[in-house]
Amino acid sequence: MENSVKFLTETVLRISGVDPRKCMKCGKCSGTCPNYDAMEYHPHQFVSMVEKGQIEKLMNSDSIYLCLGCMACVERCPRNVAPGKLVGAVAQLKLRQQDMNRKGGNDVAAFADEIVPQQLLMAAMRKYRK
Amino acid sequence: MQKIGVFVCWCGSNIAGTVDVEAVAEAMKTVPGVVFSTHYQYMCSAAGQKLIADAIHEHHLDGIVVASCSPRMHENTFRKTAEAAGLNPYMVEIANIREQCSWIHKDKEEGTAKAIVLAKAAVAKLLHNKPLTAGTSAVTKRCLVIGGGIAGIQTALDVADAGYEVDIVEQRPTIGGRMAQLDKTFPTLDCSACILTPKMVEAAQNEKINIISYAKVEKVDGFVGNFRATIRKKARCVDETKCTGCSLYMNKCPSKKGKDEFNMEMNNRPAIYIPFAQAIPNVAVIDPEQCVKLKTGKCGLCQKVCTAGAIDYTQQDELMEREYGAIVVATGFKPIDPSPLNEYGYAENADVITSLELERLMNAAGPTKGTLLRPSDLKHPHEIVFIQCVGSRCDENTKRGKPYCSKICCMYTAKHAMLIRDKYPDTKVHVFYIDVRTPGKNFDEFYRRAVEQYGVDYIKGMVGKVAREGDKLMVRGSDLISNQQVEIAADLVVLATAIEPDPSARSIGTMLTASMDTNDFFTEAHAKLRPVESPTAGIFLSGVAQGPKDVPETVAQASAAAAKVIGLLAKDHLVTNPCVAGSDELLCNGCSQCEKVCPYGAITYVDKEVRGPGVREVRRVAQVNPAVCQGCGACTVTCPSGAMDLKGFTNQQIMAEVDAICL
Amino acid sequence: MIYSYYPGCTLKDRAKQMDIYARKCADVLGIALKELPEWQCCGAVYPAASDEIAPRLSAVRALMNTEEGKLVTMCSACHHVLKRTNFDWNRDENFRQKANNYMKPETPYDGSVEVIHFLELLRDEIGFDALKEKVVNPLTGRKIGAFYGCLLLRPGKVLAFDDPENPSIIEDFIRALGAEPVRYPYRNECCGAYVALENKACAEMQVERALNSAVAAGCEELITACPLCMYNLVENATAHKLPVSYFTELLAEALGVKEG
Amino acid sequence: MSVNNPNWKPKIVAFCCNWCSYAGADLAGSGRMNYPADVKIIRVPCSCRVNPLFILRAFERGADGVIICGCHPGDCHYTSGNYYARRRLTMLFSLLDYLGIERDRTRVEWVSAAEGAKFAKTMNEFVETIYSLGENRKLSDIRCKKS
Repeated sequence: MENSVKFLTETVLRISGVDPRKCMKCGKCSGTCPNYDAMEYHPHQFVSMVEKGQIEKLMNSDSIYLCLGCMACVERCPRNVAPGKLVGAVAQLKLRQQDMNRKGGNDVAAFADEIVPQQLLMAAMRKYRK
Repeated sequence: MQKIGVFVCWCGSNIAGTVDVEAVAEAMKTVPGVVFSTHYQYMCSAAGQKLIADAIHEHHLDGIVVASCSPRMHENTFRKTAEAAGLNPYMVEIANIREQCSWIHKDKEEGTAKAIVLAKAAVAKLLHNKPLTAGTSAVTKRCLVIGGGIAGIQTALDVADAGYEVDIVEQRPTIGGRMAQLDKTFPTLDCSACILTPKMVEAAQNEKINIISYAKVEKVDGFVGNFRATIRKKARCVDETKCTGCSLYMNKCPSKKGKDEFNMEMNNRPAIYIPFAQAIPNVAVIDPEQCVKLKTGKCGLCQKVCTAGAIDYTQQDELMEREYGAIVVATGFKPIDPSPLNEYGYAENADVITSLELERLMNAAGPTKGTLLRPSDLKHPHEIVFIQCVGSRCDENTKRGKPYCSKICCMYTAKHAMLIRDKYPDTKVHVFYIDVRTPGKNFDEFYRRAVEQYGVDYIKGMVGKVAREGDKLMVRGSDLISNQQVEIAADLVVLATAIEPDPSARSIGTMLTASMDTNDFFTEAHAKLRPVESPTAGIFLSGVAQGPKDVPETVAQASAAAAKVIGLLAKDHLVTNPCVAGSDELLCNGCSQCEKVCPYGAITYVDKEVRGPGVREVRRVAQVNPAVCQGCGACTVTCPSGAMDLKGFTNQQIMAEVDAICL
Repeated sequence: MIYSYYPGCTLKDRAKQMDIYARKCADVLGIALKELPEWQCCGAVYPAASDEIAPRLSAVRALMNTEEGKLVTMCSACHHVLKRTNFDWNRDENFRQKANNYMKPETPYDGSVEVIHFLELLRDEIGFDALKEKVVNPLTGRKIGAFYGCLLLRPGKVLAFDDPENPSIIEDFIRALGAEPVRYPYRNECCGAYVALENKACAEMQVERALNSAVAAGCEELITACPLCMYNLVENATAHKLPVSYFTELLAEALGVKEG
Repeated sequence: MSVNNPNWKPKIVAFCCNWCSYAGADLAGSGRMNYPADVKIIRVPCSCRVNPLFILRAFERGADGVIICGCHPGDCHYTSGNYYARRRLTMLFSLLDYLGIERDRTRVEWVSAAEGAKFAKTMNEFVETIYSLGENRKLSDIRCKKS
């Protein structure tokens, strides 16, 4: 798979549908992000780093797995940028690289116990592996 | 055959950059009717105009086409040039090869080809032009100002000062507007009332100014110089001529549930009230929604205590018709309701307030008598968070607010922060901001004082959530400079809400046929060069009705609008637009269709002897009053017999343009 | 009234109660919930990339097999995925084409199905006033907080379920059952369930915030429409603990059909 | 969609009212918002000045598309002109449809003086539509065509 900055940036922009140029750098997304402290790169940084083409840095950060997918930043962004969609798109791009599964099917299955809801396992399957 | 001259303007590189002006001038030489064609760097310059005048003389031209910028820019310039050179000014046509050609196309070949077509269309039209003579109409020397805030007051004072009568129509019971609600003004920290109330008094005492309060304009007919307005003066149930403004009734009125609009509804008022101490007119008003007498018929206490006998429960709305030469729109603004942006919790927390509410909380005449107490428990707040840009600068697709910057928020927040730190030094003040915008005289210095002298904590970032926890408001936001998410336990949160045009503006705009932008701000005739006029002649713009402004800008614009009004009212006659409709009596079949569609009532039918080839009889035919016709052309299309036509835009002229474009 | 019904994977197992009580209540309310034949898991998460077609196919199949015009969902996540997929179907030509190419259905889905959540059915089709009439066991005196979470509300423009910043549907529901709804600021924030497996501490932090907010506002119990929230609010609660139940359980109690 | 002539460029006539749409077109220009040169604007005082005959004439003379722009409903400088235009043109368009001129070759759009971007966007869309429809042959007087 191609890995040029251009390819990665274009792919992220295409599959996320996000236009980072709309961002006015207000920081609302990072002000509202419930999991801010756990993330190495924060939602507003995803926007500016994608714009600058620093996708690989983001791909190699655990931040992409720490987004809760709650869309608070998407809903509240005053510029209709939707930073959360960028996080999701970068995570997706990472999965598409060879051998870049976060967890294998068996790892996810190991989480199964008497209480964990099926949909959480299903979600993990979707989020952590190709 | 007419002799037409074509003048192609380079407009520096504006046109010449994408249109080969030389080729256009050359191509036009072969067009039938054209006897002269040339190009020049700046046709609108003195030298350019001289070139045109000389050509008119030299080649005995009877019509000219100027291929240049939009006719909205320089049509008048070139008409005057032509007139000065002895040509009828309506024998001028403009081909718009700048705004509608060179500026939108990149390819020179394409631009040149299009410019030639546009110039040919203008020639084709011009071949059918007829010399037109403008008539005149009288000017009613009185001005209507809609809105009695600082903008309306200033315009009225200036117009009255020049000796003309002015009516101010204000929808609230008093003039004063938003400025009356402000505590202090930036960047000087003058007391707002102290500088506004003398102006209000001056307006009241000026014999040329007639204040019609608690009223609204219901209908406007007519045109520049000759407007007729219907004004509804709402029943205040108090005789303005008798009321002394004594306020004796205040404690007697049993109804106490009316919301005090002047104090942003933070406290209650009786059903009969005067909005504030310095109100003008200083006359009480009865709120029909709250008055026990008006609702049940039983009470009448205020009437009993009124020694002046001013209370009249039977008073009815009064309709008045007045004539005006000019109308000024000064309808002002209101802050948006931040409830839908409920991550700030405005809808459910009394201690999340808007900046205008804070003005009232800090004002000596406000609900807390000027002591800063938070609304929920009337305690002193010790930690206050200000949030900027609430509902401003939003992408329109988000539906989270306005796309524009509200302009005044940065400065009034600095003012609030500074005043609070000054009066209550133990109070911590934080300001979440995106950018601090201070382009104004002494503005940035003012903001820096708030930071450096008063220690206001400016945090670059936005707030994502305000959540009540016990008696604190937990404010979570980003601090982009330190790359942290911060949480502040605040006692009071103040939202710098966006401002939007007063809700009355939209219907007034429609009534006046004055165009508005998508945000309901009135559009100016030219963004740079005619900023206080509406494109609709005779309508002028004052204050925030045109766009967000602070007090000094509003006052400046209000005076500018007044200057324009005075310039209009000083004329005894106005030159009317000669491009009006006219009916060919021989063709008219007397059907009355045109009369029905005319929005101005300019068409009447008369019995008239019609003479023509083989015709001599009395017929019922349409007649257009050229002083009343505004030249829309509705009648021309509706006319089934083709008798009605519009001068300057005749069927023949437009068809000729169509042909020239399509062939 | 007959509605097509999509229970979803978790309602057949870990969140059985939500399904059982919903069916009981539907009987009382005179609604027939007709379970879709041979439905598959909705996919659990709406894909992050617009070019991911396959993860949305099972949702399209569910829509395609809906015969009643309206498809009722119970679980927040199914509601979310089905509604968004339906939205895409009606607006994204590319998605529609690719999905059709892949599935080769005899008659392609025409986009006409309306996905509604059971709460929307109660609000819009039955009406909370009418629901109130059916209550035999009013829950008087109980202070109940609604935990909306994220999937039910956002993105607001696509789901069009309620005002995403100021929702009221569950509070109105609670009021109709005779209990006192308690509004608290974190009712529309995320519970953190999606990271619960990977990073328990993060999930615990979100739960702590939500429960802290609910307790401070005076909630004595919470209800939810989401099996993920249910799991997380119970399993990852630390300092504060509150009883949490599915909204259908509360409904069944008020309608007097919880037992037996 | 028979485009025989590969060099074919559509001829598009845009009638714009003086107060809103013509000003909107000027704003698109001063904002340097591009749209194809195939569009040529004719200034009329109001959209209600557009006689159906002008549109028929345009098609007769070989136009491939005609667009009429006016003030938004309720914002007409002459109070009600755009309502008249809307009613008349609706009738005309159904007649054109009957005559075999595709419905998409004609369009009415409300563009205010502040909507430069909307003007450019509308024109871009319209030109694209006309390209996809190809050359108009209905109504056109072949004697008027340049070979």
